Amino acid sequence: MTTSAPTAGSTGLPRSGELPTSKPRRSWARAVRRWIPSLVLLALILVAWQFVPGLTKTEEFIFPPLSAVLDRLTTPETLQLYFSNAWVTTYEALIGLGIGLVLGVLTGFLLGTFPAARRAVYPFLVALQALPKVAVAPLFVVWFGFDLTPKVLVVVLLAFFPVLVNTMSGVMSIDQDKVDLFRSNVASRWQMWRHLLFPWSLPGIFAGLEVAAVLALLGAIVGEFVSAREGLGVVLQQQQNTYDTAGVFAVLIILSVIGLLMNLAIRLVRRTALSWSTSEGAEL
Amino acid sequence: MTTSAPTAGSTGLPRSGELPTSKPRRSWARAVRRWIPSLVLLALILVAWQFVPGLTKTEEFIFPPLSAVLDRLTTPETLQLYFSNAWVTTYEALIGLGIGLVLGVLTGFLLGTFPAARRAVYPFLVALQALPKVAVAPLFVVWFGFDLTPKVLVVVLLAFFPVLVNTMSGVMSIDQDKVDLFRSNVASRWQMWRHLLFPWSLPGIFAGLEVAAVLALLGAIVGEFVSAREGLGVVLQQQQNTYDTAGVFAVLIILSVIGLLMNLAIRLVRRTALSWSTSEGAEL
Amino acid sequence: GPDGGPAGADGKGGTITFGISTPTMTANFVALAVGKEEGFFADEGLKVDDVFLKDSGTVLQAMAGGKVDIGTPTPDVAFAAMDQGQDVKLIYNWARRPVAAFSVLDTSPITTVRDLAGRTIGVQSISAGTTTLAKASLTQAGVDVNRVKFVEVGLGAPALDALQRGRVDTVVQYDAQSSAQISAGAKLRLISPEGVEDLFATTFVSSSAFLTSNSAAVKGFGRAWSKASVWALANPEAAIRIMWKLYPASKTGDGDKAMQNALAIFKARMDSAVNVDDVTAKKIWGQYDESAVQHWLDFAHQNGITKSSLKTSDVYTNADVPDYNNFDAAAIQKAAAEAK
Amino acid sequence: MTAAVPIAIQGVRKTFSTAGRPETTALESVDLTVGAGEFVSIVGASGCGKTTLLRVLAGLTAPSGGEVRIGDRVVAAPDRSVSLMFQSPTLLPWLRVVDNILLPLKLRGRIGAHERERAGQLLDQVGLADFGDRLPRELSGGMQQRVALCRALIAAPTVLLLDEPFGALDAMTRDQMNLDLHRLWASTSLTTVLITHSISEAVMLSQRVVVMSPRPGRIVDIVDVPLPAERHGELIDSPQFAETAARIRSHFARH
Amino acid sequence: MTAAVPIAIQGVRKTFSTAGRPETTALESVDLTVGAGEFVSIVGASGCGKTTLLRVLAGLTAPSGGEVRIGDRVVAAPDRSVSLMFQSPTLLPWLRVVDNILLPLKLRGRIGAHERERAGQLLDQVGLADFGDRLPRELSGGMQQRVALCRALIAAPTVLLLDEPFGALDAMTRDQMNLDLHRLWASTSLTTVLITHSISEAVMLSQRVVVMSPRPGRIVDIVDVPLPAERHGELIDSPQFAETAARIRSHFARH
Ligand SMILES: Nc1ncnc2c1ncn2[C@@H]1O[C@H](COP(=O)(O)OP(=O)(O)OP(=O)(O)O)[C@@H](O)[C@H]1O
Ligand SMILES: Nc1ncnc2c1ncn2[C@@H]1O[C@H](COP(=O)(O)OP(=O)(O)OP(=O)(O)O)[C@@H](O)[C@H]1O
Ligand SMILES: [Mg+2]
Ligand SMILES: [Mg+2]
Repeated sequence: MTTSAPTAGSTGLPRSGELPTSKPRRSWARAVRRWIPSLVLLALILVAWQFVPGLTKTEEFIFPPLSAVLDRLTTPETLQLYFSNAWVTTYEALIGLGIGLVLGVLTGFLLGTFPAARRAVYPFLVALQALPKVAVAPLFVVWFGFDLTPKVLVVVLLAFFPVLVNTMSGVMSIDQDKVDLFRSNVASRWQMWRHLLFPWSLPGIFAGLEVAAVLALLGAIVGEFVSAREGLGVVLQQQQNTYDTAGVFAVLIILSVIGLLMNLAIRLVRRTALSWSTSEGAEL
Repeated sequence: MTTSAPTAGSTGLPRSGELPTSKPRRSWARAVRRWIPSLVLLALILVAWQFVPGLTKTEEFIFPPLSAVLDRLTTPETLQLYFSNAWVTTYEALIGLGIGLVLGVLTGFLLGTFPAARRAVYPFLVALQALPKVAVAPLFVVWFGFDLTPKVLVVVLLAFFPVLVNTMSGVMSIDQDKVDLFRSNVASRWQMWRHLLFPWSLPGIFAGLEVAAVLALLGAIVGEFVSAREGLGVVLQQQQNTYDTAGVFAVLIILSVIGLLMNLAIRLVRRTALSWSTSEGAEL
Repeated sequence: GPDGGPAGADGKGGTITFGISTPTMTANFVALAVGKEEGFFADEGLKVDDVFLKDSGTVLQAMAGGKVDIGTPTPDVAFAAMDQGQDVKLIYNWARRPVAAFSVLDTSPITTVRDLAGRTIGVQSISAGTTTLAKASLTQAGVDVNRVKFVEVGLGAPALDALQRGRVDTVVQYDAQSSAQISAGAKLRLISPEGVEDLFATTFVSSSAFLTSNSAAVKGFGRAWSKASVWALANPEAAIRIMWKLYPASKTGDGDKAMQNALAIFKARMDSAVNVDDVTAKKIWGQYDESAVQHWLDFAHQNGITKSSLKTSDVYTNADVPDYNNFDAAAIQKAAAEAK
Repeated sequence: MTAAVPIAIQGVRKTFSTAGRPETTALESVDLTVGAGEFVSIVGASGCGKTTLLRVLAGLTAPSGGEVRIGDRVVAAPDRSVSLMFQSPTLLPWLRVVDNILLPLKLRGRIGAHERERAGQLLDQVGLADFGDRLPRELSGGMQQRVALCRALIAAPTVLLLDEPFGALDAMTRDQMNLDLHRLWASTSLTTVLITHSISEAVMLSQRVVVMSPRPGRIVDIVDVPLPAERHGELIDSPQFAETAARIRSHFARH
Repeated sequence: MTAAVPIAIQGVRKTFSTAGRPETTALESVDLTVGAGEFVSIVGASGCGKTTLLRVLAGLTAPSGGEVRIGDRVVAAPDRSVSLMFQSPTLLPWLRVVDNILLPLKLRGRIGAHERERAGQLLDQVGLADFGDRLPRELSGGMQQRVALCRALIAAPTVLLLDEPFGALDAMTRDQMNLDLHRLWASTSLTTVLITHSISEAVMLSQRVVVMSPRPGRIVDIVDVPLPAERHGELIDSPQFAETAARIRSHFARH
């Protein structure tokens, strides 16, 4: 065998020590180059969106072309409406996500470290999760009125579980070696959580948080569907009721953008928090 | 310092080599003992459910006492109705979950191992996730009709993401050492997936699957809310429409039980698949 | 329709996909079950494939996508769709009166729409069709809408709870909802909206393309529906039992209670909207009143539901009404009375 | 400075059982006393139970039978006065080298400038003065092992348990660190148990050498080292050294 | 059996750079030729770049400069004819011992009864015949290292790269395995590079010993071993052995 694979690192996985050896290029130029595939794909999707409905003779109230939707998004008056309502929805989602995150991580640690507690409580949490939020949201309205609380509760219910499961799974996958290191130093349970299980589970917690973030948005919308004065869920229903499909798509785009921004924020925080890890540090 | 902590292993984490040294007890007796906390909690919840609504003078159509709900669950006629519809919903959820699992794992591997693909595609998947399923489900009806397809699609959309994120996060947290072992053996990408990344990511995939399973149930219900002839979503709405709150709660209980059973099945499979890992092997 | 529609090119026979704008079967649509069970659709050579959809918008979108042939939206959404350029025509006037009303507790001092001045009104959402109707009715009664407070209370239990706890003075909701609440034990009184009595509600629509290519099927469908309605009116209990048989999920609760519930919903709709005097008197099923259509169009335009001004002649047709009514009502009533 | 404490091991047994396989007896009735402030080495074939014994001493593994006392405390759980250096470095990948070293102190309370200085001194002693702000994955195998040693030393324990601390070091560095360890031990009242595969290291450093033998793991000999308390490189050429080493080696040959 | 291949290392440099820190020069212009079928050992202080060099040879790390040829192939990626044993055992925790050993064969195609038998033989040779169906976490440190050695040997490579293969073994087991390795090498046309911290092991096994020195990592001496091709335990007492070892040791003393 005298030939070898033509390119090194062709597995696509990071090669140890393969950090760039040349002088760092201007970082904005690199960032732009990194995002080219994404932008190209975006352009393709947008072009398809503009022309495919026309070519397939899909009517505008079924699937409006991009231009019709952009029209909504550029009319100052509707834009103003979207913005103020988007803020309401985002606010609900963020508060609920925050509560869900804290609850999920704490419960994850508790259930991950106390097997008896896990056996006692986890089945009920699963059962609670299996309840359709659309069906329980009305109950929240009855109990907590028409304000922020019921929407935030729906968000918490949805956002909590992925964080919990991922934290628990992280905690339970800890190396025996590392636990022994802490045990031999007579670490308190809190120290074990704070200095071992938390950094160890962080990649999992971030994965859970990414899932939780999109669910938080869905939760806020579902909560608003049941009863609300403002929020994108209200706008969405309004536009569905008036058969304004282009408007519905405009709201969907705004929701996507909010979801993306939340995801971006999470990934930025993660990049800092997990900078010690090669694979995470190299990418965004 | 001449005193020491009174109990060994008080951290609650598994102690290496702490496998039972006495002869194994009859395993059903042990299983029963392990589940006692759970059963006690269940009993408490049920008792509270029976008496709290009466004590707080909550009306039955808002929060029925347990007995009213049990009544529904024991009437042969309604039970028959619940069962046949539960099967429809479970069927939709399982098919969608299966598709979502396969898609999620494959996409997770692809995006986890090709950074360029990840940058190009992942933002769009996040954007897609941020769309409220309740708002896009009607589109699926227009495109795919009234049968199984649109419901399964909603389920797939919801179940796919947690699996994807967890698989990706697992793949990206792989040890450099282990990757090098495979690289030095010139493993193909497929072999790397199959023999390294898959077993390595399995704990994460299972965590994603647990989240996906409950979301799959929610997805089936949401799909049925938009258009369906049968399924628990239909029964639920029917009962909401007629203020049969006891019936609504009966359906919620059935959904919880289905969710629990799916979760139990997942955890059983996991216990076998991850038997090599101490912390997973020890618990259910 | 182009796909999923009737097969017979001659227009006789085939399958009609019937899109219903409520997510589940209710006693409102008991005629559908009767028509199937008693063979009224089969008599026309039709097979009806019924689909229950989330709301009127979904029905119309499904129709635009060729998945539904005949649908049952509320007129506001149908007009909005026409306004957007969708090919929709009203073909069978079913609920001829508004089916929404103000529900108040029976102990409430409010007895007329006028009494609502300065009160708090619970609505499903600000953009719901019922809200628009309520505003129109308030305006007609001389109440300043700006002096009324609207609160979003959602549908169902939260709405009733808000009413009972006094968070709102009244709730605007559909007949099916209020009658279900009454059946569930709530002590409610209904106040019909004034000045808008001719704003008909749930109505049957199709596309003019479908009407042209499947004229016979549409005529047959309308006739079968009329026959089934007559049958159901003659023997509601038997009709409801047929519904339970064909749609088992629609029977909620046990025996007597379930029948009471279903009858209440059926009667509410039939008494207030479908079986109104002119139908029984003149036995004309499905006919639109030109002036009512005009009223609706004006109303829709004023409330921003439509942007362009639609012409009455473009939005509805009475062309098939004679066919809808071309049957022996007495024979059907007799058959119904004999059914168990 | 606290007083040195003795270790008493009485009839310690340890078996590992895994479903579907015969039990492994890692330790069978081990009896051993380590005097207060004594330096004892353990040698023995790979897999004979050395690590298991050390873990029992550290309170990390409960024995299946028998008892260990450190001072007048019956070992049932880890104790802060006992420091264990594991066989593999076990550094936390998210902490820089200096923070890995400071971890035991962090777990004991606050870390001040004085403690940071002490960590710097230790790093300097093991030849890693420039590497304090590196991440573990940037270190070579031997460097990681030295960091783990610093971590075991930083909390100034009264009992030090070392599991092959110098296995990944070159001869030169190893000799240097042997001397450093000896000096540390001699200058404090530190009861030390060292596992090593180097017989000469065992003889050079310890007052007694325990020889273990596998399947089941047990003590087959305890050899007194007849060398003066003060050790230095030249002693390796003394006849006593050769004799002691030979006696220990004989147990390996027999096995 | 395939013919032995030579290794040619020309001007290999390797620097590691991490944002915000000065570059680490792990290797600076390393030149070395290993003849076809030769056995070369590398010794050097901890952190001098031995592992880095071995990784470059294995095609796992791209050099920052220079070139490595194995036979007439320029090394740009790993190759199946080259087998590398890592410094840490790196066993897959979910595979039983025997499956860990068989992994390289699994990655090369099918595994039959013959291959399983071969794995059994290897396990037997390293004294772990009874441990084939254990999981890695049930093994001691030295046992894991032996399993890793078996895994490196199973695919019958033409180039064998060993990174401190015997570091965790007791003297006795180590001698035994040294002999086994020598016999394997002698009986096949295997070009072997061994990293070790034991100077006597280096002298005993190899035809040449490469001495490296740190910061920056470079070759400071290449020592020919003037011993007969056939090696056995007694050679350790020969004057050539002592001389060679002394020359190598002198580099450590100087550093
Ligand atoms: N967690 C465990 N489960 C099962 N068996 C174990 C476990 N830990 C150790 N053993 C077994 O106990 C025996 C002793 O292991 P131990 O690690 O104490 O050996 P050692 O003397 O430290 O060996 P080495 O020098 O190779 O490190 C071995 O046979 C090993 O297989
Ligand atoms: N991934 C890496 N990132 C940064 N620096 C590294 C990396 N790998 C190795 N180094 C540095 O390169 C130098 C050489 O390391 P290498 O692992 O080759 O040493 P070694 O000779 O094998 O040492 P040992 O005998 O301790 O294993 C060290 O200074 C180390 O810190
Ligand atoms: Mg050991
Ligand atoms: Mg090395």
